[in-house]
Amino acid sequence: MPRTIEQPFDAANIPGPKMAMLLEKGKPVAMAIKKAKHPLLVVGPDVTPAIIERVKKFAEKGLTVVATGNAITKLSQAGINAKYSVLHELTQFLLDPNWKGFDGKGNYDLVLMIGNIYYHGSQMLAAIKNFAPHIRAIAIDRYYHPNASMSFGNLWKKEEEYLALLDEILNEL
Amino acid sequence: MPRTIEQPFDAANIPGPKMAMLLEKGKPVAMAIKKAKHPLLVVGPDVTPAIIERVKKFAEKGLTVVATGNAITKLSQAGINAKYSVLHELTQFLLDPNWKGFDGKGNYDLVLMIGNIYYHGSQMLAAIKNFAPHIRAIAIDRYYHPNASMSFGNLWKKEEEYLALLDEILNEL
Amino acid sequence: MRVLKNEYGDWMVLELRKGAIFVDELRNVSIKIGEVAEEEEEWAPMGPTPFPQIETLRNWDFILLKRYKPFYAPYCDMCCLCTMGKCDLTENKRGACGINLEAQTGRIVAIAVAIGTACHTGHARHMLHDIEHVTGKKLEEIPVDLGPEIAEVAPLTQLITGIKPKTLADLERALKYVEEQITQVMDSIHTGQEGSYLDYESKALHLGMMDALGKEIADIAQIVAFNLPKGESNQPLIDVGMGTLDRNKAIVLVIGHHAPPAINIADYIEQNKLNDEVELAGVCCTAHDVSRYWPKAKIAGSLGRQLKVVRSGLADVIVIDEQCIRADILYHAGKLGIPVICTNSKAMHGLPDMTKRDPKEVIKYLLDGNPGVVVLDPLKVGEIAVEVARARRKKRGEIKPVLSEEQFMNYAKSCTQCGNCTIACPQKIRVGDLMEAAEKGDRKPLEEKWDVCITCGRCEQVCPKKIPIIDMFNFAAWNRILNEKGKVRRGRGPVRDSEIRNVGAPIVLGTIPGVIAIVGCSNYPNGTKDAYTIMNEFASRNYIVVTTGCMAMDAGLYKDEEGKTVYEKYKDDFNGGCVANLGSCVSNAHIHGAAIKVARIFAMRNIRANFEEIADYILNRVGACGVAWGAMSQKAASIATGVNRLGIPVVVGPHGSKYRRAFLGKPYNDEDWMVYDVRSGQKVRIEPAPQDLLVAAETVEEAIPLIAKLCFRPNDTDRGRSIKLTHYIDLSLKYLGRMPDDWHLYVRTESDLPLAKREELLKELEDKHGWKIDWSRKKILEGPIRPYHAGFNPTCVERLFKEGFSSLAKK
Amino acid sequence: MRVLKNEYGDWMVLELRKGAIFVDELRNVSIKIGEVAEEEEEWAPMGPTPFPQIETLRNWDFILLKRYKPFYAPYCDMCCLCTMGKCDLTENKRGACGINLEAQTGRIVAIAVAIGTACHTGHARHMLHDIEHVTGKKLEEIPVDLGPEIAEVAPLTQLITGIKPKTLADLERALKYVEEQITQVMDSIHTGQEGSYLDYESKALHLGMMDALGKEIADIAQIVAFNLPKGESNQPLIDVGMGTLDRNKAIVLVIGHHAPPAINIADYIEQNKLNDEVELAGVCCTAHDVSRYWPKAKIAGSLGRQLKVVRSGLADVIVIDEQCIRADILYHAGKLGIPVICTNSKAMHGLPDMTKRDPKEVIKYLLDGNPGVVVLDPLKVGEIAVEVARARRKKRGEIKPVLSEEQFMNYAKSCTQCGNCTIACPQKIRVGDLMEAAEKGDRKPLEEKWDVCITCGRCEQVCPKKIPIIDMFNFAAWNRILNEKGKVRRGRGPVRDSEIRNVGAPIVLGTIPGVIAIVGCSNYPNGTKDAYTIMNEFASRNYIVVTTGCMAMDAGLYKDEEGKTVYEKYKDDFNGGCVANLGSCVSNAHIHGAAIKVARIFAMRNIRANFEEIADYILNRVGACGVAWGAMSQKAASIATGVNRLGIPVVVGPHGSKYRRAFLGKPYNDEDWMVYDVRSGQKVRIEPAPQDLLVAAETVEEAIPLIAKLCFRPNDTDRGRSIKLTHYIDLSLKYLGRMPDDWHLYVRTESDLPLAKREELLKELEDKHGWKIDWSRKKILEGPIRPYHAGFNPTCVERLFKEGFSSLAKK
Ligand code: SF4
Ligand code: SF4
Ligand code: SF4
Ligand code: SF4
Ligand code: SF4
Ligand code: SF4
Ligand code: SF4
Ligand code: SF4
Repeated sequence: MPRTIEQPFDAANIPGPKMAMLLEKGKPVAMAIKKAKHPLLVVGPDVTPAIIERVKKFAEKGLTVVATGNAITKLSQAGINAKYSVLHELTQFLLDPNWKGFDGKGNYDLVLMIGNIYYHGSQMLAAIKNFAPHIRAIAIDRYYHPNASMSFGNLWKKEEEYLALLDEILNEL
Repeated sequence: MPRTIEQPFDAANIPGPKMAMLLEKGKPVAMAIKKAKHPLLVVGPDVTPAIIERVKKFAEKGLTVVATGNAITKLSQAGINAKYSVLHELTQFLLDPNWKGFDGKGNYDLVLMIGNIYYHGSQMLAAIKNFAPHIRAIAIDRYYHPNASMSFGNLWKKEEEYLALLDEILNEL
Repeated sequence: MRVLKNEYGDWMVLELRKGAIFVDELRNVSIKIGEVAEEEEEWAPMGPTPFPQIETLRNWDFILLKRYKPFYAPYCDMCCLCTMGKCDLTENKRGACGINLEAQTGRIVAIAVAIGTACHTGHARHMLHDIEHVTGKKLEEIPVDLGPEIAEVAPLTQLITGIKPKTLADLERALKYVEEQITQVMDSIHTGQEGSYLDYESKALHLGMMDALGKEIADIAQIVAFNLPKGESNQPLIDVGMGTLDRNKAIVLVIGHHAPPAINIADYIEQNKLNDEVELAGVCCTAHDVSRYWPKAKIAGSLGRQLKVVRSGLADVIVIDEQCIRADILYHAGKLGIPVICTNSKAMHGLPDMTKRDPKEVIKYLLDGNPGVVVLDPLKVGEIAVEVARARRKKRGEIKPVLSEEQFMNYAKSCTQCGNCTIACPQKIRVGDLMEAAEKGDRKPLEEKWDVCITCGRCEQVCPKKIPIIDMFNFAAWNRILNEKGKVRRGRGPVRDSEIRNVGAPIVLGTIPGVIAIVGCSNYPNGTKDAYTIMNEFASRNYIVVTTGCMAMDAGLYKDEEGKTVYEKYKDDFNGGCVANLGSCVSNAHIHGAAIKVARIFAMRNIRANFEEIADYILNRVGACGVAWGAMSQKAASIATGVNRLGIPVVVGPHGSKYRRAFLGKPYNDEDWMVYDVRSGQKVRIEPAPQDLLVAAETVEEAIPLIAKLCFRPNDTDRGRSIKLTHYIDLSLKYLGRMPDDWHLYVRTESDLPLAKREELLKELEDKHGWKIDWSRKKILEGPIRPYHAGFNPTCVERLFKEGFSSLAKK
Repeated sequence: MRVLKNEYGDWMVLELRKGAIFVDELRNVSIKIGEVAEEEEEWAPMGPTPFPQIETLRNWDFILLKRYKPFYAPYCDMCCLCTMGKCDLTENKRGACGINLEAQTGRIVAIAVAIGTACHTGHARHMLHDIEHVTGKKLEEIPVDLGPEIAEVAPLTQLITGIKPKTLADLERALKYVEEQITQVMDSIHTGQEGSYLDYESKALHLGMMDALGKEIADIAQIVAFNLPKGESNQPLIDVGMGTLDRNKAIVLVIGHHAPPAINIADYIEQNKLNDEVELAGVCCTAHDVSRYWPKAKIAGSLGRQLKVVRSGLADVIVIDEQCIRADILYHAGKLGIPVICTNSKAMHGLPDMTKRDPKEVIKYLLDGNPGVVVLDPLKVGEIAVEVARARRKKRGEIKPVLSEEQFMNYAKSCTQCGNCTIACPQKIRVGDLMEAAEKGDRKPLEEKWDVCITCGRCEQVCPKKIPIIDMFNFAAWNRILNEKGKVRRGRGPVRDSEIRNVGAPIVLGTIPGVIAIVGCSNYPNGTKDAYTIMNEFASRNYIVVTTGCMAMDAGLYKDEEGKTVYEKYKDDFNGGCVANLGSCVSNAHIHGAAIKVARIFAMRNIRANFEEIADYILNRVGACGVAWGAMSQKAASIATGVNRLGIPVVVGPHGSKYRRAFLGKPYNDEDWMVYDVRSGQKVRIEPAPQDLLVAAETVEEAIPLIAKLCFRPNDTDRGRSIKLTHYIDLSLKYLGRMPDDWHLYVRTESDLPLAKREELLKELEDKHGWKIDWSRKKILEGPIRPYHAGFNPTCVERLFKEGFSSLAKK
């Protein structure tokens, strides 16, 4: 069957036969969040103030937010009550079905990623894709992330369009 | 930009960022043939009688046909006046801009491939893609060939549909 | 001998002349030797390149690479070797380290060859370790003696290092050198080394040569240590095929390449007189090698049969050593409850190492239902494996197909024809169609494809209906399995000097039309029978056929109309019209060895440390062609590359293009085909002989005439050439239904033409190719690439042209 | 000594007691030695594992791998290693050989580690060859003497092989063993070997250890042969930075890792008194190593600067040896007409080998405009390189940016902001934005990103406007280039025993909070300054900072407010609050060496052939952490893996996750953190110390507290722990603006708490973590993972727990 993909933000980031479904709308993400029993939003350091604003709203809608890298500083400053993790360590925990999560309620079933250093985040998504059948990972970043199960396209030069997608998700929640 | 591709006939035959444009019509192939200065049709052993029939028509329309593997036996039996080459050797010649071709008129600018052992043919297309900037290769096989510049999709279970595409090309010539 | 006390009193200086010093143990003594001069034996003066380094034979490589320009068909357009990547190299772009796709592809080829070379070399090293352990002897106590008919022992060792080994300790010196070279080339793989594909190819060729040396060391070591056959003909016939396994006995199945544990199993069976109770069968080269030691061992099958055998449930215990073992052996064996014993540190599968435990304890552990253990001492493997098998045999009933009739039909019905399996299948088998037929009651299609299937297992993993496809195959082919009973002649090891004396001249003159070496894995495009077809075709035409490894096994599964296998039909001499099984993959070294010995024994060339000259000799004179129709592994890559460096072409099957690199000549490029003629002192444009050094054919019908074509050599006499042309033309007509397009390129003079067809061919030369013929004398006046001179004396090497060849003729 | 004539008359038997035999040349003599018994020296009894094989230390690996479960982030979901592929391994499917994605990823890691190990080992081998050639001495004539303050020479060699080397010949024995092990592991990479990722990881760890040994051999060899510094402190300062190159002189640029050719250049300059006329500068480790020989040599820059230097046109000739050289060096040098001399067989770039020609001829050939040559004799390189540079210097004028102002602006204008460059850029630099700014007259953004750019060149190849982006960067940053003038302390080599005697106790007790080893390549996420930041932060906090390779260079480019580099600010002792540059990448071996010597000298453990015990010691007691912020190469992979096997964690930059494998612990899994306490005879659940063995941090702000955290060790005394906690908390507050979430895990008792904050922290333990506190005594009643006992004596190894440690204390 023909399928639609996007050029990864790293030209050669072609992992293999399974590449993320290209998301052109925010709604499917909102649906996934609503359906999820235990979703998690991972926020990395590559975020603009406008993105942080949206992250804040996600947190307000009840999503657990975890900041990685020095994103924690930015989120704290923005008054977001976020957990902190080293992304590499966090991903190792995510792969473990027996991990209890930040709230002791068990591992997550949906992981949203935004703002991680692109190539590093991509690797973490590869780990989840291949070794965490219990987790679905969606990239809601400004870049196409082939290793996610669904990903937005490359919108790094289209800030407005991108923020609108985030808002679309938020509106649906 | 979003782009449409197909699952390769070999699940893991994902060569990299450059994969064939998926052809869903015969017309672009006909156009390419008409535009070409020196086209060549390569026919491998994985051909049915119905396909050989079409090959014969291509030959009648003046295309140079070269058979590889034991396809030559089948084409001869069908009365097609084909050249014969070992595909591997032929491809080496095709990579050489100074090769004189079968007719002494120089190398080819368009190579159509049909019926080669899938994985072997795929490798030859990879060589052409990467090292023969002077050649455009189109797979008109029943399988999606990512290493071609354009390729039909996987129609191996849809013989009729596939033959119709070949006929579409022939009709346009 | 003089003994001197030096000024410090307690120090000694010794001056030695001739003799030997034996010292049992040295304590608090250091021996300081300024230089150990090579023993200047009578056999030959030292050649120009003992222990060549990466750069030493680069000149020769560049000669080959100019004519046989590496052809690259990348298998991936990216590089993922370092963290600056991934890099997109599509269309020969350069990556972040500056490498382009050509050089990168050469680099990947070099890695593959390094893995293959490391395999044979690592195997050789392991062999030497095990030999000391198993025999209780030191390497220097084990003479390299291959019997009275082999004076030229270890031709590769002689050719490459300049050592003519007397004991295994000499071979160990050569082995250390190989390990050093592997390390050097692996170093060059690092990010930021070579930028030219030519240099990566030269390094791959260097390691190919090392691979050959590693194989020679491994095989000679096992021959002399375990007293395997030393090149004798008339070897006994060994049973091959799944049907030959006696299902009433306890069956020990050995898989891999390193025979000492299997040898210990054979010893245990013999010593405990368990012949009637225990069957020893093998998959892959361990099977060859244990049968060279103990001809009662059976060959269950080649690599492509591995899961067929395992999943059939025939084995009571599985013993693996190293190489070509299913990485998921524990999964498949575990499904049937068969315990696995890992006997080699290269493949331990995460199992507990119980080497130091009492064998009784290990036996109990395995019988308790544990999936497997590691036992690294070959001397313990026999007892453990045999006793586990015996105990398990007692508990199990008759061996039947794993599936019941009902299960089979239900699975067949459950298939949705989704096609996932086909897309996953390397052989592109349309399993769905087979299921459909089976559902309708026709199991023939499944049975037929059983042999084409290489039991890779990929289909099973993507089947949404979880159909155990391999079990389905085995079920449908159960009768074929039970009746798969063939014969292989036991691997005889090296070629005897006496044989070379017989065939040296006809090979070089071309009157024996070629030496066909049929070797390698069983990743065939279309089943095992091609192995038989190729072998039979060439043996019946008076070619010398030698074979090893999986192809040697597979060919033995088929019989002619009279019910004879090729091994029963043809003698196993190294001679025209014979088929000699030399043994396992490491026995391939004897094929190189035979070619080298032609130069040594027939042409009296000095082979000592003289690689370039001898390879040049072989390229121009020895009409040999390797065939690896199912080449799959990195070892096959290193073997072919090593054979190529010695000037011998290789034909592989269509999967072989996935090696990414071929060596393909361009017959139309005059400057690629210039050689120096020592006779005339001229540079001469020769016919493209051989046209390629490494080429994949698409089908067996194409391969056979291609193999014949690659046996042409510039040095052929007219008589030899006419014989070779006869076969090339005949085989093209037979398999492709047509005259070859390029046969005329190989005609230098009318006497090159097959006598029976001379007139007809002259006509064609005149009509089709515009040659001028003097019909009164039936002579060619104009047309050939070059004229024929009986004394044509070609070399590709300027140095040899100027300085002459190194001959031992007068000594 | 007795000399016996045996029954055959002309044979001799010698019985030797104590002494040495010198023989200058042996001819027609064979020496047969039953067994050379190890000299039983006084220094130490032989430990349990001399010359360990693949399986020998597997038990230790499995201990590590249980706690630090390999984390796999595949870089590719396919395998393309053999012709049965490509195989789709997505979602941990198995390929046609049966391997799944986990094991395949382990296998790829093992390949990377093998390449890295081969690199250091191949380099060591080349070093020994060159040393014999250059010095004219035999290896056994060159003593391994590191001066009066280093009795424990070659700790890795001692630890692994059991040899305490006396001469380089002893090191060669160790080297042969490494080559053998590389071959064995490469063998195991072949299709159809391991099926378990655990065993591939164990093999990778084995080779990591071999890598360390290879490095030690290489560095000690060059130290003793070329008389490089032997661990002395107060090394002179070496110029670093492109601005330090004197553009009035002829500039010879050396690139790579193997210094002998560069040393010959230095010799030639000195011998011919050309100091005023010729500048010798280097990129990568050759620069370090030649400056260790000749401190006038300059360090032009690290790997990330390579194309910046080449494309700036500063060099009059480029001399490359091996490793980390641009594969397209000929392309870039050729653009500017700079000739390239290849001096090493591992990187010959397809150029003609003129090693045997007269240097004069080669000089002429290069001055004639040919792109380059191969000259493999280091003794010829000096003359050729220097004379070519001098001749070219005479012809060229002043060095200016390659682009003119006009060209620069035109190119900036031509940019279409297409984004191709960014998609190609490993650093994701938005080059289009920089061009836009430049077009508008603002070159600052380009200048700023100049440092973030690793000059990989990928952007240039995809730019549809063919903008020479590297030249654009260099143009905009030209002033920065001219002013890039830093200082690096010359690489001092090993750590002295006397230093270990000083710091052993504080390290093990924890009062020196850690040893931070800042090493490796310059593939940083955000420019070179992080190297400085990390180094300065830890040195200022009394950590011991040691450094090597590219990070050592890059850190030296920055200055504090007082204009001092870290090298000027801190002493170069191995002591708290110091920064010691040990040298090149191979000098990393001395970092292992220092950790081993802590066990030997402070704890009096027997280090001879006793790897497991010492690694266990280090893991539990030596608070060391490696930092490879720009880790890029396969060597970095093997280095980290070797460090890990010795029980030392490593933090890498975010690109490091592309190595595919990390070792990450799960602090919440009780069973992963059990150790044996020899004091109490109990198994104890410890705090996660260290939590990871290999981890990538996303930003430097995250890395710094993480490094501090990874210095915790179970054996810390309360005083030590309180100091470590202080820094961990401080650094988290400083760089992440918050208390770490897990600081309480490291609290065993109130005295572990930093005194200054004790009350506040007790409060937090009570409030946030629900611990019970006795506020009257300010004592913790309940909460910690385990209580603190001063005599806690941890080991992870059951054998050691049962059999005790191997101490030399009483001797
Ligand atoms: S080795 Fe070179 S081409 Fe391969 S990933 Fe690294 S930088 Fe890219
Ligand atoms: S097991 Fe056989 S049928 Fe299945 S994918 Fe492999 S080759 Fe094809
Ligand atoms: S994958 Fe399974 S269900 Fe699909 S066609 Fe193949 S056998 Fe049938
Ligand atoms: S080279 Fe192989 S492993 Fe690397 S990206 Fe390509 S297919 Fe994947
Ligand atoms: S090594 Fe195994 S997984 Fe890799 S291509 Fe070959 S069969 Fe497939
Ligand atoms: S050269 Fe610099 S800007 Fe260009 S792709 Fe490489 S890192 Fe990015
Ligand atoms: S690729 Fe070239 S044109 Fe495109 S944005 Fe980058 S610099 Fe500009
Ligand atoms: S630190 Fe890395 S980049 Fe630098 S020289 Fe060493 S290996 Fe090369």
